[in-house]
Amino acid sequence: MNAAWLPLATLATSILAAVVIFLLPEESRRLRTGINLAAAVSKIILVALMVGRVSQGYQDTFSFQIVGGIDFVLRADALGVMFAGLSSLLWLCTTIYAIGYLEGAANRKRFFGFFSLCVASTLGIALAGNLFTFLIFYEMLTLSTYPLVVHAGTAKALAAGRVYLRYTLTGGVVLLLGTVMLYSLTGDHSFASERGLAPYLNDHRGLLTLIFVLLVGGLAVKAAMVPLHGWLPRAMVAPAPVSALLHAVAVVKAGAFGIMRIIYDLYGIELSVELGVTTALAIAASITIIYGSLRAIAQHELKPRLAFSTISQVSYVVLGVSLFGPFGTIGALVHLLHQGLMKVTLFFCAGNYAEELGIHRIDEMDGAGKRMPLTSIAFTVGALGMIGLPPVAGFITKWYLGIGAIQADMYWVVVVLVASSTLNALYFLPIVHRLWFRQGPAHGFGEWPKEQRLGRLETHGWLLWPAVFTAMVSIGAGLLAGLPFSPLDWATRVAIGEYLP
Amino acid sequence: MTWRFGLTEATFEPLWLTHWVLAATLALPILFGLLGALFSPRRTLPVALVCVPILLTGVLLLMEYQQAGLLRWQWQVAGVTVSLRLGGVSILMLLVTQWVGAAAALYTPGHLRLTNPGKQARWLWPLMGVLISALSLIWLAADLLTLYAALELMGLAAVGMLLLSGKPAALQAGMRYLLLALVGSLAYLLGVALILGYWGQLNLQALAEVVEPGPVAWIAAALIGAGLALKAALFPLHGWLTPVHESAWTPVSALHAALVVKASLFILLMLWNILLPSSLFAPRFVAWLGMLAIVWGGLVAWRSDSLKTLVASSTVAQLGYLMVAFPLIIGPDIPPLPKALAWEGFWLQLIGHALAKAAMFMAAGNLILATGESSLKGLAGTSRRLPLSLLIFGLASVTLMGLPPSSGFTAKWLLLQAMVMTQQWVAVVALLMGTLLTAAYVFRVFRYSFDETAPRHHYQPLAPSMDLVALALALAAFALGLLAHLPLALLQGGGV
Amino acid sequence: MMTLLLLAALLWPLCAAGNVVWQAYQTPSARRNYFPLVWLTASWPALLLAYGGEAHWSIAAWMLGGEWGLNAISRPWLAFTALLWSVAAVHGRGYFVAEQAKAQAGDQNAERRLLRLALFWPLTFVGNVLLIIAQDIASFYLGFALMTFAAYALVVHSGSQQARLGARAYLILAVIGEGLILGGLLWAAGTAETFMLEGVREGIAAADHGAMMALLLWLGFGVKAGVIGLHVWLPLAHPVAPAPASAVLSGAMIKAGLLGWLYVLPLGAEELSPGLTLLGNVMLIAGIAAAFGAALLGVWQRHPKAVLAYSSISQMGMLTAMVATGLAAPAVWPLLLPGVILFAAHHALAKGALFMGTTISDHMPRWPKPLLFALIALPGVSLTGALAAGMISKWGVKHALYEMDHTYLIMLLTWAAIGTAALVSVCVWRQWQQRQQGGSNAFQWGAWLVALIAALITPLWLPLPEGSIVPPPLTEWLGIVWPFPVGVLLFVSVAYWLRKVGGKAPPAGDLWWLYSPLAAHGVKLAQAIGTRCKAVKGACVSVALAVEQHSMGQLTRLLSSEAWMRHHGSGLMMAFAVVVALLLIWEGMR
Amino acid sequence: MIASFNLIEGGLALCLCVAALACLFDRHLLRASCLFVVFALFMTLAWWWLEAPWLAVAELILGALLTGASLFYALRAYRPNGAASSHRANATPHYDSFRGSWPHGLTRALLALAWCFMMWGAIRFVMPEMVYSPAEHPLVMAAVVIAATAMGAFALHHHLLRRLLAFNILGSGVFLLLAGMAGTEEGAQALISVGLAIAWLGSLLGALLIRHLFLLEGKNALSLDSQTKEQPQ
Repeated sequence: MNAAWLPLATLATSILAAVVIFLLPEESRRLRTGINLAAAVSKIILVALMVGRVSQGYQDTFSFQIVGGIDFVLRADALGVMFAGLSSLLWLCTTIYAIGYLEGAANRKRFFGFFSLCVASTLGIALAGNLFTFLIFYEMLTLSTYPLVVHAGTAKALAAGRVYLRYTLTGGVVLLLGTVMLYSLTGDHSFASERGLAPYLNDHRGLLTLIFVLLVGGLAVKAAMVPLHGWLPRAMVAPAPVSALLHAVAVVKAGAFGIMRIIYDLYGIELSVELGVTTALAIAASITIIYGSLRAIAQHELKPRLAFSTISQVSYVVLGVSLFGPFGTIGALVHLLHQGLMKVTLFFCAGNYAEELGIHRIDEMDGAGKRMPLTSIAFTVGALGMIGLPPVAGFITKWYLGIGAIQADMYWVVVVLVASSTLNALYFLPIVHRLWFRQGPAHGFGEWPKEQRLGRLETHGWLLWPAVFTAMVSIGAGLLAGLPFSPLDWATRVAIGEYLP
Repeated sequence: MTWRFGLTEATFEPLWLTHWVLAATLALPILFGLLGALFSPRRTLPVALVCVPILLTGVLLLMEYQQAGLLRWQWQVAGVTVSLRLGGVSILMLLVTQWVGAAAALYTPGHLRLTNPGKQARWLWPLMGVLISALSLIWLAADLLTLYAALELMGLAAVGMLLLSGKPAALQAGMRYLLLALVGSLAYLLGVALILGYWGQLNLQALAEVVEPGPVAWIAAALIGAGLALKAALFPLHGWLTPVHESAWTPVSALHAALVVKASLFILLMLWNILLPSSLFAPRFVAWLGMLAIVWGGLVAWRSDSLKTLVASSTVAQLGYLMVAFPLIIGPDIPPLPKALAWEGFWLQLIGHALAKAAMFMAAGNLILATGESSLKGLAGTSRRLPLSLLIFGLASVTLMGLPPSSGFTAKWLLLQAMVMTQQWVAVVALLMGTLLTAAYVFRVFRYSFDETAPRHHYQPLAPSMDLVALALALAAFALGLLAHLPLALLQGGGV
Repeated sequence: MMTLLLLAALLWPLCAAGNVVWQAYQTPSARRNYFPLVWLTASWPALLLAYGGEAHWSIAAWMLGGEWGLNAISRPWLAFTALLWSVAAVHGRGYFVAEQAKAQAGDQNAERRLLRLALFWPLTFVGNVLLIIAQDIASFYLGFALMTFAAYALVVHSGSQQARLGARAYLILAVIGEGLILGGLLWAAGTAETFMLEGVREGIAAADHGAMMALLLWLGFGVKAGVIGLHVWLPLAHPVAPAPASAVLSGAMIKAGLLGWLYVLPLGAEELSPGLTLLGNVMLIAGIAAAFGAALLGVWQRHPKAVLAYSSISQMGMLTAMVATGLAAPAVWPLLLPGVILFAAHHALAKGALFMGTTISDHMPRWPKPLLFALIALPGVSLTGALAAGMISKWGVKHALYEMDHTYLIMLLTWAAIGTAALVSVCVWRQWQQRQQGGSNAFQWGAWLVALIAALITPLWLPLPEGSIVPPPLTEWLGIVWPFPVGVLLFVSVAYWLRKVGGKAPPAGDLWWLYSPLAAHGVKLAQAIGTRCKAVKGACVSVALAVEQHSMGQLTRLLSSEAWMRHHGSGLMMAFAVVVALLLIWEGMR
Repeated sequence: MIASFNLIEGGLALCLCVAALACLFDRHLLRASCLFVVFALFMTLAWWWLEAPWLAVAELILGALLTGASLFYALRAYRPNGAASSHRANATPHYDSFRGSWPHGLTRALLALAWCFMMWGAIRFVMPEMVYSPAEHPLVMAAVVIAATAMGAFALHHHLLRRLLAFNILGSGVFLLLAGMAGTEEGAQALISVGLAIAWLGSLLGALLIRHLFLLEGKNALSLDSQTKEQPQ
């Protein structure tokens, strides 16, 4: 039984939401909010349905032919549903947050319209059943995020948007080339295909490697791997919910997820190891991890520091992918989710500080824990998770990655992990320290840069609760990782499917 | 290869109804154009009503084609044989012509109402009618004489339309266009003279059977190629294109960029296909020029400050994509699969570009009309005030950039696949460069439009039909990306 | 029942922490009691749990699969840890009376400090309990990390310059330690594919690189346990922390490092690889060096708590040496283990009592001074092994070593006790010098007395397996007792001599003053490299910008040929035709 | 008989060539226009000679009369007492004083030569007999020369009217070539008729435009400077 409508409906939810939002006038705030939330909730329900179907062993597929030999395929497989689940969950949180964040701002219609499109693209990426479909949504994502990045319309934002496009479009073009070459070599190749590309190994070894480099090179731009990361810190001028979404689910994750698809579902992990590309990828990821952390230490503003942290963290996923063995895979998969949760928390909090107190620089954060305790707790949870301390979800990831590295006989990766954890501690602990242990305006020393009283609580409820929720989920994902349908459990399920077909 | 152009024997004779439909297809646009000159409609509704029968003829022909396959007509008029045929390409391009033409016509009343151009505006209608008829004839014509006549008719109508705005710049550009177009047709005629003198055949199908490679074929091909390349604004001969669009009316620009230059290109492709069945270098030469065109057009568009120049220069680059496909379609020793892919890619790119460019011109026209400024800087803040026009511009530019899921993407995909299969890496690079350059100039527009720092106060409100028509075109170009097999299926059915 | 107790042991401290937050928002600061009954009793369920007998729990949903248990090691450990925490909490209530009064009077700073301490105290305790009962890696690591990082708040409590320095030293070393532990655990667990501590133990014994893993883990836990070289935070943090915090730091928390060793090192395993044996010897030397070195440095300290910190290092050095025998001479280990536990427990309580004692001399109750100072010195005397529990614990270790004929070790340990005696003497002497009257409080000295008594009678209450405690035979007494008088005599003579000669004492934290300039240099170097990189990058960017500008100019010039093409359209067309014709002819003629 | 025929044909060809060349390279516009009418009349004769009376009539009406009229109509704009004379008071109205650079002229000449050779090369194959006796078809030869020269002149000149003239002569040359090679069968006649009509329409439109341009802008050539404003900054 094939419920083809399910992936299609899931995708259509957010596209429809985008269309309706574009059609609504700018002023109808309530209706737009309602549609946003309804679409987000219904998408979560649909994804939950898909999760149920997948766990029963179905793979719902929707496909039609575009031209001869090229199909448009949406398929709900375990890996895709995992990413879809993350994006739909965080979409809800981010939508709520964005509604609060943009209260009274201009151009909300455009913002929410493209926001929905952005999520639709992410979902399409998650559910894409072959490389062609993936490419479609991958590029759609680039386009739909551009208006979000330049939303503020300032010169800085516009410049950032230009840089963003330069990087991502070039990456997209390289990806396109790789895809076309692959199609020319092998024809339409579904992600669900069992046989991988191994039959082509003997005759086309060099070509396969070249295609791999092109594909992963194109994806690495979005995954912000060094030296293709330049757009990410600049894109920080976007509004906080956008940064949160870009960093947690949409853009960087799309790149990382794409690399996963390439290695697991297209080439097959054995073939990738055989080609020797995984080692190169692991080295690149390690360089990114260390470089990102080092650069993060040098930042004096909160959002750029988080941005470099993202650069570092997303490469954990890539690192995990490049480790041969189930543990590395589980680590990569689970980090995809965990990093999303934690990073989104951190960005929500950063946005809260900026909105409520006008804090942008780290040295302005002294004693903010007293003024905004819940936000600060959420931030602390996210920061500790990034360091990889238990019980936050980051620990689980780091653990699996480390074990995966050991099993793949790449001991140096453990060194990288430990070094990265230490570096993470070096740049996150000072912030936490400032929040809780320094005395600042809340204790009567000095003043906040630009304080607003946005709500009855420490800040506007729409801003506060998403951050608290994601922080709680981050802890929950770590503390109760053994529960069924937890990120770890689902990642294990996917990995088992990968290694024991 | 000639079967792809429908130059083969037909299985069925056309029914009597089909004759009438054909006649209506060719005559109705002129007729309605004259009516338009008489009544000069100020509203969209009558125009829409008039468009319906024309579109209906196209649909009827399509149905006929799908039932009977290739259709041929041949008449003797005073000793001269006129032959037409309705093949896959013909019907496809006919439909595109009619629909884009209808869109331009629907756009026109709103545009005229807002711009108030004066008396000469009424001449737009008959010229448009003639243009559509001539174009339809070009797609259908199967002999060199008809082609020549239709080509000339189209050229003159196009010049006339472009001149209508009456500005000095328009006159000057129009003059250049006129002279070059006339000379171009004479070069074409010179080639035809050689063909006629050597083989004594004007009928394309008969010609295809007797043609053999030799100096006459080569020189004729060179002359025809040069003339048509000038008319089609292929790369080094494209100079007249931008100024023409700079000052023309929006619907005229839309029609011109979407269809007129394509018609010359179509003839060029078809005749070279017949004359040079096994030549390698000439198509390669065109392909190299095409690569240059992609880069050059992109650069010019990128550095231009005026919105219309940008859009017009982008046509040069987009034609480059079509030129690059030449060696794949014409050249010898191309395996069937890449050939078929390139063929499909060529037409999809052509159609996609026609739709998207028309939409883009309309969107650009709307923006210019609303802001009252034609420079890019004048767009500051439009993202807030004119989101719909900008969205249309964006949708159209997605197609031009060749980003998914637009028809431009699918076309580019097909072309790329064909090129990769035949190892034409330079062309691949040029195509990809084209994407980036297109993105560069398109997003320059957006960068200005997203600028919130420059507040503006007065915007001219637009007629809803203007945006809706453009939106429909842009969406069509967009949707063809995923529904590409619908038009491409027509191509494959062409009288195999 | 045990499960309920377990839940209570973990949740009750959390309730206490929650209560603190709740009070902070509910009760006005003037009436706020930072140390209510809930807070004081936070550690009691855990204490009860330790006496509930052995037990085992598995919780599949917990992180990577929770395995918790109370066994021969963790039960006594939990017992003495919880006891020390309970006593220290009560002591703290007395200790902080003055500060609380200040807070209630409206001192914002005091209020903030107390709130922080009251909040983090139970959290630290939860971490401590969790790491003791955990049998799986994740829970253990969680407990360890929670304890480590929450304790930062305890160290930094006073907020003074020194406190911040001490806290920073603590935190930096803790982070390094966490990194080392993580690396070691990952390596070992990855090789053995296990989530359990036991698996790690077996894995290290079996793995090829077992010695390296063990080294990482040894050093990682060694940060907490004050292994020589990594001990520098102890003398910096202890003097500045409030006395009850020092007590738990020194008594319970540094023991967590020891426990870590016991859990993960393959102590007493058969057929250890040569690498592990070598590591055991290194540990042994390091331990002995710490035992002596700390004593030598400690006697110079002015602050009694610093002296005690060095004493802790010294004591932990001895324990390190004992643990090392588990690797160097695995056969001894089964006999030695109960002795080690007893030693640790005794040291915990005794050190706790000594630290609390430092506050007693600061706020002397109106007791006869000789009695008071005798009591203050008593746990120290016990530590040297001269009486009561100290003697028994010493013997517990010694007789195990005797059985296996490790006479050198015994000798060294005995000599180290001289150092202990000297340190205790210095401490008491310093306290005598710095004694102050008044401000005494029943909670304060009551808790102190309880700790003192508990220290003296450790073997009686410690839930060790039957028969593992052997009272020393009378013949051996002298051999155990003699270091104490010798140490005191040594101290007296040296002190007398020193008073004549004079001289400068080495600063507390010894090696820290070597590390920090080095680190500062390193940071400076890194910054210099960073600046250099930035400069290079800036140069690259400016060059790129210049190139871009130049090429843009070129481009503009190039694009002007567009006008040329426009103007020469017809000529170009002619050329086009000629070129195509020539191409075709050339091709055709070939 | 044949020789006399050839003589007449040769003379006609010579006259055509001379008229065409004179028309193309005469800088005096009025005279050039007159020369064009003369050329058109010769063309009429040529059509008559080639036994295509209909074409002769068409040429007479469309080519000589109507096109000539259009040209003179355009020329009237340059009349000294015209409304626009103030724009270019210093310029001789009926005289094209524009001097191109010599490389410009040289390249055009070379290109025209190349076209000449190209057409000649093709004709060698279309009419193999001409290889042996080139003088057999003097009209065809004249047509080649005229067409190539006119093409070169079209590319060479700047003055719009002269370009229009060049285009017309080019057209005639092409038609002549067509007729010479393909004979005057119906297809060729149809092509030529269409071409004549179009040429006249084009000339008319061109003449109108020339007038307008001159009256509006005072321009009689397509200038380069109008493009500079499209260049960035």
